[in-house]
Amino acid sequence: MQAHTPNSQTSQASLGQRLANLTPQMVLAPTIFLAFAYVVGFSIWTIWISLSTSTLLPDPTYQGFEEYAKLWGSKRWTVAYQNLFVFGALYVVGSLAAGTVLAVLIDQRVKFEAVWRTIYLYPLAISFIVTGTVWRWIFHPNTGVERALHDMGWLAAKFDWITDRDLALYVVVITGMWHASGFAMALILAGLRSVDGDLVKAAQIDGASMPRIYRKVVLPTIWPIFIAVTVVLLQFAIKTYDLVVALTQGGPGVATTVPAIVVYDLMFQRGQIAQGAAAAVMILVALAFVLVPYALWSAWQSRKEGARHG
Amino acid sequence: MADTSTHEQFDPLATGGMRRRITSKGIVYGALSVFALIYIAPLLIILLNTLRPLEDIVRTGFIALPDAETMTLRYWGEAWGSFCIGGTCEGVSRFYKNSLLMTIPATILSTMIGLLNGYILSKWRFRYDGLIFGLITLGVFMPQQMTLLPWAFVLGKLGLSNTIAGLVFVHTVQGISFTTLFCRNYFVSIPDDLIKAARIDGAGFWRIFRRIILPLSPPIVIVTVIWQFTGIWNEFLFGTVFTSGGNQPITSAIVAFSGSGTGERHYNIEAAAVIMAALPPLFIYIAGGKYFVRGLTQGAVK
Amino acid sequence: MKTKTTRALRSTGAAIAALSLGASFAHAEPKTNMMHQWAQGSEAAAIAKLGEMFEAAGGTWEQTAISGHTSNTLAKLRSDVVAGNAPAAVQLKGPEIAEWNATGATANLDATAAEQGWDDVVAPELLTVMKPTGNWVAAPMNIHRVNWLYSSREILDDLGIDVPKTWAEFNAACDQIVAAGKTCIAHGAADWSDTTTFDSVVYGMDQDLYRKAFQEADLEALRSQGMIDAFAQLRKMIGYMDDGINGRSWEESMTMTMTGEAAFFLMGDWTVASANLAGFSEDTDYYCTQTPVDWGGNGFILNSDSVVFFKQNDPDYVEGQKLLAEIIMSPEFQATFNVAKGSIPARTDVDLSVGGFTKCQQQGLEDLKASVSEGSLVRSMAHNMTVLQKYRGAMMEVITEFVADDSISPEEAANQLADAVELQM
Amino acid sequence: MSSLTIKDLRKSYGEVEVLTDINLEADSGEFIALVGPSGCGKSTLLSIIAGLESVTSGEVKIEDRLVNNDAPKDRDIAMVFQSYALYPTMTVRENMTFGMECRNIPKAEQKDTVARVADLLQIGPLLDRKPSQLSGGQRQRVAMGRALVRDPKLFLFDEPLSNLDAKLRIEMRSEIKKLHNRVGKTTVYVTHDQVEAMTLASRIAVMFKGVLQQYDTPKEIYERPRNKFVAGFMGSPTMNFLNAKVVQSDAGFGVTIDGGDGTILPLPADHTANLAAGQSVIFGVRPEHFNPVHAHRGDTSARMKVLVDMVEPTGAETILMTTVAGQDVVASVEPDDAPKEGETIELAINMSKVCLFDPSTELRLSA
Repeated sequence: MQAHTPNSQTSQASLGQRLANLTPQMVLAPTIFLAFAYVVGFSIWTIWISLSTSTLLPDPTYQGFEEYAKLWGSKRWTVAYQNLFVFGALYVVGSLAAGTVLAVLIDQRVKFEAVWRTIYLYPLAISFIVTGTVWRWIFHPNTGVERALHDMGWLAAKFDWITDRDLALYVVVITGMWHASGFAMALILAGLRSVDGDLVKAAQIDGASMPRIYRKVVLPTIWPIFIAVTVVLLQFAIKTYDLVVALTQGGPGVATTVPAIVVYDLMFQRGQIAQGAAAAVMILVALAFVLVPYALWSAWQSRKEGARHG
Repeated sequence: MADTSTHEQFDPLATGGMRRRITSKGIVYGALSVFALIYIAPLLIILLNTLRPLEDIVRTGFIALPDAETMTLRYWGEAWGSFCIGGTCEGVSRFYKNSLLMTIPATILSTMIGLLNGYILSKWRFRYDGLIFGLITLGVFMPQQMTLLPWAFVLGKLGLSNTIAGLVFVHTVQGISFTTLFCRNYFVSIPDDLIKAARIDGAGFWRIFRRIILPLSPPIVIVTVIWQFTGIWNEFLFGTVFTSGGNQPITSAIVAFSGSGTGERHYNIEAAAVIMAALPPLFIYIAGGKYFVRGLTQGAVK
Repeated sequence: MKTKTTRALRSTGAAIAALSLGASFAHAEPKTNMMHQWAQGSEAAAIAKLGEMFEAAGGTWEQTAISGHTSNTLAKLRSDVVAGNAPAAVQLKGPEIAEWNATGATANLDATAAEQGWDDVVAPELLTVMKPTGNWVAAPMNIHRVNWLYSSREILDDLGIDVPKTWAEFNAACDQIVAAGKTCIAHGAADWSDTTTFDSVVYGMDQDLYRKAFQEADLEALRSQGMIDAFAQLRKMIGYMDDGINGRSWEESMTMTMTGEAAFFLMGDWTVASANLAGFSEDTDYYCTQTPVDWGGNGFILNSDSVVFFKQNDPDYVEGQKLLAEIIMSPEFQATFNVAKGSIPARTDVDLSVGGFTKCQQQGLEDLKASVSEGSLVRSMAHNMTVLQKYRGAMMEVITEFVADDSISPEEAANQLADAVELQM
Repeated sequence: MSSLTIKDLRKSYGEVEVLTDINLEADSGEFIALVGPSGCGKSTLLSIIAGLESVTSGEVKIEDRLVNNDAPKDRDIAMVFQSYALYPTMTVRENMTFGMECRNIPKAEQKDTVARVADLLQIGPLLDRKPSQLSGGQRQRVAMGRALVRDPKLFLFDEPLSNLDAKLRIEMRSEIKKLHNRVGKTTVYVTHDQVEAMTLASRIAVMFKGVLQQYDTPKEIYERPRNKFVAGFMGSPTMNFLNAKVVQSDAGFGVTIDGGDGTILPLPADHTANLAAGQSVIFGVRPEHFNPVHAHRGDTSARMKVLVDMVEPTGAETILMTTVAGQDVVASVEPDDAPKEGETIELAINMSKVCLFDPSTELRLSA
């Protein structure tokens, strides 16, 4: 009876309806185009240039993997690449550790919490150039702490890490930590505040000491925050350039050189654009070392999540 | 259960009611103070050196208190108005405007685009949306040095070389990665039911954005604005390479201090200039720090 | 009076331009935008002078001073060329002039040069650099001497030491100075300053080796016993430096010598300008002499700043290039600029006895002439006047690593030097 | 006229089919409940009716108009969400007028409508508050109010009461019923609570694994479930299922419990169609259809000896957890009739209410 009511509507949606359905995609399209051009386009361009004969100016003539061989034959680059991993690891772990300590301290219901928080967070607002410059002043034996101690009469005082090729990288790490640990602190503190109070009460009833409760109960529950901070900090670590330039200029020797400096130098100072591009590609590869496991992990995580709910 | 609603404001910074105490408050405050000293020291050192005559700095290094007799605010004035940078002796004041003209539009644009993208990618699912999101996010990690030449080419084609508009464009595109990441992760926590309800109520794409999403966005807007503003303000490489002369942002002027220029270094004036250049982001952090952290935990940590 | 000459020159130049480029360009207003890296101090002042002269001659002057590292300047230059708006005038030097010339992006200055007779007045050793393929593409602004040794008068007088003339004397002096509890060599380690010192060492020990190794990038020379000896001397000299060399700027090192904290300072003649500006004076605070040479005679390691002109479409800027080239090459500018910068003019016909040139500068010119006649003149590797940047960069890496790392032996260093260059071939 | 028609509806996400061949229709003014355990597809079906999800194949018609490709706003529907989905940044009033605003309804009319609905729901004093300032029950009312102002063709409810506490839930349940009686709009109501479905609906659609199991009046569904799933899902405590065999004796057909003492439980004559002696069946008895023999209530001709493991008084009734021949049996009895734990008692079964199911197809056997 009702089965074949004449219907003005066809099974096709009207044009206006279809356009309305496409609005999100259409609004997103320009951004996608830009992001695609920026991320994919620029990356492909760089990869291509790294395989080309480019020197002073980009030149698309194909050459092959020669520039990669040359790059990996240079000591400076191997040191820089190694530094990226050492610095990245220490910087991230150090900032997280310092941030955790600060967050736990502030979490003790201290007075003037906002003041403490601001003090620890403000370095994030300071540019890397300024950060590096000031810490160079502080670390350098002739102008900084060592000089001040000498002037105070303690002539045996020695604080010359920045001029010691074995320790200079740690100066970069410390400076980086100064810049970033407040950021870690802020996020971890917020995480601590979101932890269910019953959890702590339960642990207290179980007779656990406060440090133990933090270590075993509270901090493990906020691990997603640690992941998020790690990703943001890694991004800083991989792109580190200005900090090192201002702090040590990559020295002593090449001890604190990082890949971004090599890329810039090769591409611009030395007119070896192809080799510089090869170095940039290697940075992308380093990035993949970090991001691919992370992506796989989160995909696995969301599948697990999906399985649980579905 | 009935009273916990998804849209209740969660304030991670409100002091929780739980009792956590490390035995001695003394230890806590002691440790906090030691850390605070380390964090404050660099700023203090720059600040004090702005007051010291050059001879004083050269004689005793950077870590020393200003001498009461010789300390002066003169260098602030010089840094602002008469110090020679890049061959023009007008101090940093003339670069301030450029930095503002670059930072403010780029911050606003990238934030607005990020809000839209985040809204679409979290609330209007379609094929490959995850892939697109991943792609946009990858932009966060692109080393700047690598993008210089392609950008130069693009800016040249667009006729934006050597213009502040060009810098705004570059910073906006680069910023989209961050703002989209932040906003999308934040909007994911807004219940989909709200969007469904609005669609049934007859609201379309734009009306939902304007009436439902935007009013819920202030926490994440604060995050992206702070993040973008400080990031763009403090960036120097693009400023140096893509603009020239009187169009350069303030960081490009400041950056000379780290390089090996020739001639005498006016550390005191440079220190004053550095502080001036750092003031806007510092102010933004101090004023918005609380909201920054709050928004960040709601947005980035997902 | 000078202005009048310049004006006259300019109008002639404009007339020629009008003839060669067609009448429509006759009303071109000369404009220029010069890109350089002299953002501060005496150099910035010297460039400002150029701007004043350009404007006085009726041009519209703009400058882009890129602070900090040379790479920033070069990054900007490359970006601008890639973006399709090459700058009108850029401070560039050495082999890069030839490289950029080879890209076809540079403008030809032959007409202006011919009119002004540049070939007759420019120091001959600069000609190959400024005319890489026989055409003028760059205007030289000055000649820097890299191999200067500044000695603290206070220390030398106190200890009764004469300024050393050979490396053996130098080492002996250092031993004495160190024994007296002073720092012998003031130094701020950085790749370019380490290499500047090494330039003088290699050159002073064996000038032929210098030419082969640093001007021709000859691998055998780089690996030779002479190079090993030079590294050994450098190692010895590092021992004469204090512990604070890393992260110290060259100005700080200079001050150490000027104030009697350290005895010697090896650096180019820009030191003169900075030292005088800082209130130190020749013969009172410091002596300037050439760095030690073991082969007797006068040595001169040359460095020259020059301006390269890139092809422009806007007739105003084309016109501006001609005007700027004229002014740069004018005796007046050469004198003013070089007084400020501590160097000597690229024109050989400027009288250094007037106009504020210092004794060191006058000495420099004399030494230059002597060096030319003795055939000992070389160009500086450290300051990018000889080999391509890629070889120079590779060499600098090895040299600065050698300075920073005590464990590298001179033999290893010489081998690494050759390997690093070979890798880039 | 049918107000909602769903014909041969399928929905799949890629490979996964979440709704299979759904056929359903609602007459004008009817109250349809969609029930089923979570993941059964009932919410997806509701979303499809609302237009929030697309159709893979089949037809959705509202008042005989095909709406497969219509946007939600063009379907003239209103929906109440489980989470209420109140716009957090708007006041209650704005929440209610938002839909009218989207439809460009004049301000004056909006105002009147809000006043009328607020009156109806007694939320007048709340109009200027934000949702975060409301209690759960108040939010629920506002959510309904937002749907009511629209005067749509179809009301959709998606588990609207599940976020309320037990007492409030019962209150609101009867309120919804009253409201529906007054407004008389066709309503589709999704719930996983079979009591809500029973009390509210004129017809119930029981769903499981994307398939519509049975669509009928509450009484039919309860008394004559089509299969074991429906029988088990509707009713609390749930129906007992005992493995049994059909036996035939002089008195007609009966069943014996597997592993039991062989007592024959005689089946009423109208339950015996399609049965064969020796056939394995699942013997279904609702808990309330047991009575302790010692209480002497009603017919006690069919009896079963059980061991009482546990006694759970709930006040109005007492639940007995018992076992017979290793199979669990739950009985609901009058509190006064309750035995002690550990006792063995005899339960009488109201055989006219029992159901038999085929063990393999799980379909109900007798008509």
